[in-house]
Amino acid sequence: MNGHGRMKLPAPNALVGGTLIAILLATAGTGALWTPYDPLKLSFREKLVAPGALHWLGTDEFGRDVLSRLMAGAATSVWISILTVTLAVVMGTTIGLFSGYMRGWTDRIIMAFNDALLAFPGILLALGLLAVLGANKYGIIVALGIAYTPSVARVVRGTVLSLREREFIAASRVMGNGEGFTMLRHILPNCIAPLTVLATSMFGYVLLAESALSFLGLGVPPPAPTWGNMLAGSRPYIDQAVWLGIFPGLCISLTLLGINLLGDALRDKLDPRMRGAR
Amino acid sequence: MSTKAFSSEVGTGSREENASNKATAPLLDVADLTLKLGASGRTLVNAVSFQVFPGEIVGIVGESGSGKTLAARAVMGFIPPAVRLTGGTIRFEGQDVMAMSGKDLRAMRGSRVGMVFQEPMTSLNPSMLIGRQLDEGLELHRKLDSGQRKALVLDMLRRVGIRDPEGALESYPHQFSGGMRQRIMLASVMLLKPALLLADEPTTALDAVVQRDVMELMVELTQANDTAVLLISHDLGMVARYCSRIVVMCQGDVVEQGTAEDILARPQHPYTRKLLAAMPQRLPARFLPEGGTPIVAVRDLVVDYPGRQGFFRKSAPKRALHGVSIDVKPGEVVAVVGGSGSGKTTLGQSIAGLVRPAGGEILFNGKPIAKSDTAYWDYRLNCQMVFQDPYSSLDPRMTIQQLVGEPLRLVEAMSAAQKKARVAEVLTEVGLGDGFGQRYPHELSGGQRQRVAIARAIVRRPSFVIADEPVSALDVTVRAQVLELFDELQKKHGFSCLFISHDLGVVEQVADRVIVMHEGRIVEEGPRDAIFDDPQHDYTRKLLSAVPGLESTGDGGVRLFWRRGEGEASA
Amino acid sequence: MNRLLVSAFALALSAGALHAQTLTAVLNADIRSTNPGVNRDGNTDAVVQHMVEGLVGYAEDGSVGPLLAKSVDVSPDGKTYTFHLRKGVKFHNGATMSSADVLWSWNRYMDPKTDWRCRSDLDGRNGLKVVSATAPDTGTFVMEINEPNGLFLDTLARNDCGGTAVLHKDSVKADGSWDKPIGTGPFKLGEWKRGQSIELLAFDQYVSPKTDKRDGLIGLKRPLVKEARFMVIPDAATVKAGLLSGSLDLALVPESDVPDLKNAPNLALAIAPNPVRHGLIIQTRDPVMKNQALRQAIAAAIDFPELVANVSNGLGKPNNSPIYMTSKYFGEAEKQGFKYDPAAAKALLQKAGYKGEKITILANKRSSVPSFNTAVIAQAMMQAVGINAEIEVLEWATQLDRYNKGNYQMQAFSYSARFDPALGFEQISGPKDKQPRKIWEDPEALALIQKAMVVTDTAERQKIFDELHKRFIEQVPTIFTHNDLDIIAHNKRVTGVKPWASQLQLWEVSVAK
Amino acid sequence: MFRFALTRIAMALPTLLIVAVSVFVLIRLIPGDPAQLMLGDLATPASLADLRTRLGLDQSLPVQFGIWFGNVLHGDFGQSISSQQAVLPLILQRFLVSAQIVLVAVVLASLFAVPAGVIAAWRQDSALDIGLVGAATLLLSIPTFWLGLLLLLFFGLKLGWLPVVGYVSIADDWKAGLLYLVMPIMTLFLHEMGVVLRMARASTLEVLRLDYITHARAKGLSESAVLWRHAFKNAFGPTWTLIGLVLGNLLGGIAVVETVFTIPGLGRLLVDAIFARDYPVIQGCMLFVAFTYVLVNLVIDLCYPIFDPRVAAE
Repeated sequence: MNGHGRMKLPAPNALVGGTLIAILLATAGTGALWTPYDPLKLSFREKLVAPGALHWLGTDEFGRDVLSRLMAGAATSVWISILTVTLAVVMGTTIGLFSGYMRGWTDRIIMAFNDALLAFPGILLALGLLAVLGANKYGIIVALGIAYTPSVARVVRGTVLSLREREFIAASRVMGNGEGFTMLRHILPNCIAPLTVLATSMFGYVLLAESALSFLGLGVPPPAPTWGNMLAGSRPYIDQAVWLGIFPGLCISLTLLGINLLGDALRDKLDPRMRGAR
Repeated sequence: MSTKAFSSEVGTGSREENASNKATAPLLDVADLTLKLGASGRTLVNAVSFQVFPGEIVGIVGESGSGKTLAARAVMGFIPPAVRLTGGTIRFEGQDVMAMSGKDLRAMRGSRVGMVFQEPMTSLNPSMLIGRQLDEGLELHRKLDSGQRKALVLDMLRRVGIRDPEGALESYPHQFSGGMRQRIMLASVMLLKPALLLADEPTTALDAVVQRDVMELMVELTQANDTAVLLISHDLGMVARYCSRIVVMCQGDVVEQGTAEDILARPQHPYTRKLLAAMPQRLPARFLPEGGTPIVAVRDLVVDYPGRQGFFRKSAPKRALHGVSIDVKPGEVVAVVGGSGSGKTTLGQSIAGLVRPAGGEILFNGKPIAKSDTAYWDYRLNCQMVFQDPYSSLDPRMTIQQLVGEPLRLVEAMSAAQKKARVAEVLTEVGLGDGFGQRYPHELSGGQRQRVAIARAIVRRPSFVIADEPVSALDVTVRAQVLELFDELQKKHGFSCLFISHDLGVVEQVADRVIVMHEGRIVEEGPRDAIFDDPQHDYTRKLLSAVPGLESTGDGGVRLFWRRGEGEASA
Repeated sequence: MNRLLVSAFALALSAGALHAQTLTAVLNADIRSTNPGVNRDGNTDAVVQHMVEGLVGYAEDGSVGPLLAKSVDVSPDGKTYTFHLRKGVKFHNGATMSSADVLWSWNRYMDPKTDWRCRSDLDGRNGLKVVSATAPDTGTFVMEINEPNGLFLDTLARNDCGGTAVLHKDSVKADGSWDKPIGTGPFKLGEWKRGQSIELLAFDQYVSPKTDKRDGLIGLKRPLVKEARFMVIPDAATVKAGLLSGSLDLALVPESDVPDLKNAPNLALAIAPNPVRHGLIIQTRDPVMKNQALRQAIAAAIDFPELVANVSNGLGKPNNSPIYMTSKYFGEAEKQGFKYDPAAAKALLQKAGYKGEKITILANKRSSVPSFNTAVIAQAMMQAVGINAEIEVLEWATQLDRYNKGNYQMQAFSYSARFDPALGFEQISGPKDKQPRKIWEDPEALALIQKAMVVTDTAERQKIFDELHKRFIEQVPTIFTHNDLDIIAHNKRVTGVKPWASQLQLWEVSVAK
Repeated sequence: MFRFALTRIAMALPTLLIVAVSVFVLIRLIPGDPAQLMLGDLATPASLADLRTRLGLDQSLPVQFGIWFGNVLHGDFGQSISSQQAVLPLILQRFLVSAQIVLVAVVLASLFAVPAGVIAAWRQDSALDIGLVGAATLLLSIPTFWLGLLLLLFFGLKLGWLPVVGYVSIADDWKAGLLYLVMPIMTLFLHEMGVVLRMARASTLEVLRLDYITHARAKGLSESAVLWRHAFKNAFGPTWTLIGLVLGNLLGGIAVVETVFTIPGLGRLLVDAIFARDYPVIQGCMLFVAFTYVLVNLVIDLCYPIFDPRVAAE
């Protein structure tokens, strides 16, 4: 009833999710340093070779080794996701704190913009920003980071507004603490738990969004591989070279599964409202 | 409302009736009931035995974690999935509940055994019409056509005092107040005239005045239908008032059971004595010097809450305080009592500066605080507050040391070392000396947290402390300890205190002076003894009549008495 | 797999089963209008040419010849053009075409309200100006221009100008707004279902400009089917399935579909290069790229046969010249392109003083052009000789904007068709200060191009073009890789299919029962 | 009720206005314009200027916005630059295509996932629960476009049961039309099922802990009566909101799925319009999408009191 009986073993979702993410990080780490073949090396004699002894996961339309590209792509994808999430969290938290702190009309105006931004299709936003920032890895990071900022701002603002009703915030004011101090000392640290949960699931969304952007012809510029652009690039070869699409798709799905499971486990642990529900 | 006579001593009448019932077989016979938590094997209910005879009211008393709710719910066959039954039997009307088939259990539930819950906000289905919810049990258990059922339902709603029963059928639970919902709940259960009613803290969530009405109604209905009641409560006074027999539970064990009179007057087990001793009692009035400047004076305070902001228009603001004036003298404890919505909490919050008043002023040591920055900061540093909910008033991300030390941040006169020493000193004062400093609030019990909150309030050695229901969230015995600590500290440091509470017992114990509030106005104010012994205002009388008083008999037992009710002549 | 695709589609498309004597062709997008040279794109031009004709038109080799005119006389000063009209040419409504119709059409085009896209090329804003247009008699039409211009007729014939088609005045409504084309072409407009199909009906009274052979727009052009229909199908895979299932008769298909379609028993392929030129354009004003030796090094680093084979599925042939392979001016000189020589490339890099500066190639992923694949392969080849090449993939509109602003180092880019090589050169050349999109601003080359525009003599022009080509290969202002291919896949029951200038032509095409 | 609806729409107006203005500005900040795209490499400065004048792009931004917005207020969304079609009918026509897929997929997903989620919650921590939650988590982890490709590969190419590309409207030929809709619907259905199931389970778990469920059991009601009569309706509130959110988001465009299955839906229209810089279409689509979003959420909120009378609209 009150949690005393829970086993010390981590929950199964944390275990499976953790394992998947550990494998991802290990792959990304390895891929950044070493791959079986050069992931960028074209080989016109080995175009679209099916998986076999030489190329375990086959080669693509330029004769590049799919396994090597997957490994290198893991590193790029993970790096992009981490930076994007960090950017969105930092910007969203700042806006959310500010909006929740100011309240009143400032809050309403900021949130109206926030909602408008949320109603924007990501592609239009990404396109506009990519055009301004340049279609490179960092352009993608900033574009996606900005696209995800409103959701973070919303969560943070919501948390701030509900924290403001808590008695320890009143206590801080009774002590004579200024609003700014209360914000940074008491409210910000208490936003960390919901932010952690959000950031975890966002990591997955970013991975997805990057793939979807690639799919629509934007995204990280090839030839540098990411799982997203590998998957997107496989579409014309779906009937000739199935492996081109299967493996990156599998990698994305498994990573997302790992993230979702880990996110569930984190939520169970950090979000007190959901704690009872498990 | 009740047919029972009000006497200054209660319970004797019903007790004699029940004595005759002992000859018949028990309606409910719980023997050696043992429940354990599945995974860890921790014992939650340990070999508990008790009996309930037809028509009698039996109380189970205990603090949180005593296993009282678990044991009672097991009677209906409700055992949470994580809990295992490892021994004992529950016999209801001679049948072993644990051995019943699902079908038999369901036939018993509702029809033979009914249940009333604590929280009227969540015990009725919010999305189902009242009529449907009442009808459901009848439809299931009685072979009646819909017209007959409707007649029964309407009759019952009328009996529980619902003004427009026809309308109520087509209403949803949220359209009723907490007290009304609890009446509907009772109606729903009593419609089927069960042989046994399980009542789990049925009035704890209600206002004092409403509490008594609902209890009286319950007793009346069950008596009329010859329904036995198993009343589960932490409130010994309430249990003693209505029950013929009492079962005292502590941490899964039944430590003592017997007639209400015996338990109250001649408690055998130390825990029972501790429970009784923990009940708030009046101490002799203190002598406080007359006259002098009040440390805090409030003049004509008016507080409005803004109306709901619509898109096209703003609804009119709601006035929470209608020009309230109070004085708190140095060293004095002034209690503010009142029901919910009386404005007592708003008063505390506006004095603490958390709510901006629409009018009036606050003077600290005779100086208006709004006039100058120095006066404001003088007041700010000298006025502290203890909140009701120790779970919400401590920042969960800070250690106890950080929490208690935080108010000192703004004290410029102290060095870091001095501050550290002060924190340690205060922690020792509140009884959290060793090793608590590095812990986080969630590692502490409710009582310990409230001690932290008190330590935080007094670390700056303030001259004025506002305590907003500081003990209402605590268990009985813990409440007594915290009150005692508070009293001690108040005497030691001599700070003045505004003590806000709905609990007259607590107020009687701590207050020098009492202010009674009702609907945003002060209706009566005076020294404690005058208010409690000779209330002048009707509302004060009504408040007092709703809670039983307790008097220590001197030998470890207590005597129960009712205070004067509304309109009753003073003795 | 193909069989399965076919069966699936046979099911889906059989609903629209075809009537005999109906020819079903494919457009990848709907036409913009039926108004020649006003609201148009490539598809619009291709469809409209079935219905209308101008005084002059293109021959198969890109030269201009008479169409509604029987002959054209140019005065010795090169300023007066006299068009002698063919006799007995009928409009779709049965009226006989006369010089009055030509004059009416011309005046309509020059009216700003018409919004003819080529007006600015003929009213003096871009230099050339038609000073007067008259119809001295029913069979003669005379135009006078401000200065001699070798490309005047070419401008009149241009596809994007709608061939300056001669229209009957009933083509417009009473208020002057466009109604429908009443022209002299081999087909009449049937029903146009927007977004779905355009129906063309054979014009029984049609008379071909030449009766001996097909020759672009000015040869044999008989309508051999009663009814022809262009279906709008944007998705290449749908087109492929439709061809395989037999529900579509002919369509332009991408190179990547060739392997699958080649083996289909019911299909045949007709392949021919067209004037579209693919390549890597270079910003010669860029601090890095302005180094000619570096540009030469890049050209030497690229193995063109390998690159072209890879981007065209083995169908294309390299052509480094700005002059397209099927042009009558594509001679021996033009066959001399860049030489693949990695060692020379490295030496040239040394000479250029190249120190690993980053060179960014812009590319887009449109499926209709080999931009992305060209960039990827070129990048790998450039890297192989030590050039620090990077790719930036842009969406087409952005890349085009960068092109128009001249803001890039290299782009994998394709130039649309220009039949006359002078225009082909003019397309890429000019002063960047005035038009930042221009590539080549060698003053001597510009003078040569100017000359080629005025000169009308074929041999003299050939010499100019040879010289231009040589300079181009020497200076490497851009690296052309190959010409685009028109690949028409058609059902074997259809005969007379001839790929030309990326346009499907349905005249002289017949369907066996 | 009516007043509430009006108020809600009025409250959404500022957001819609911000969307309108920012789309208008943003698409004009993106490099490239429709005139350039229509002329391609043929563009001379003169012809570009001509075309821009004809398209009204030579005016200042505020003037352009004023003209456009004024027309919109009169119900005229303008004409597509590339296809010359009136924007509003074009949007509506494409919207219907997307909406039929989205609605069917979401309704189907809800019909399966909500009961499954309720049952999973009821049997919390059982093998059934773990299995259902695991499957749901897996489904929602698979990117829709990859799922679409897999379905395409399997049902379209390997088995040959379903058409691989293209689209036939059901209005033209309902048998063929249905075949084209199967895979896109299935793709969305599988993905949304994962999302909805998890939500339904979580909200049912919350409800099952409440006293009125015990009260219902204490009346002697059977488990199925407790679950469906008492728990289900109350637990459905949050799920209903989620379904609304999903609908709102999906109706705004399933560009990716539409790309995979070459379906001429609203998402594809918007993406193509962006690539073609077809300003009136982009602006129209965005306003339409934002308005749909507001409207769907309004309908969801208006229906909410059915599941929770406590939030009845004033």
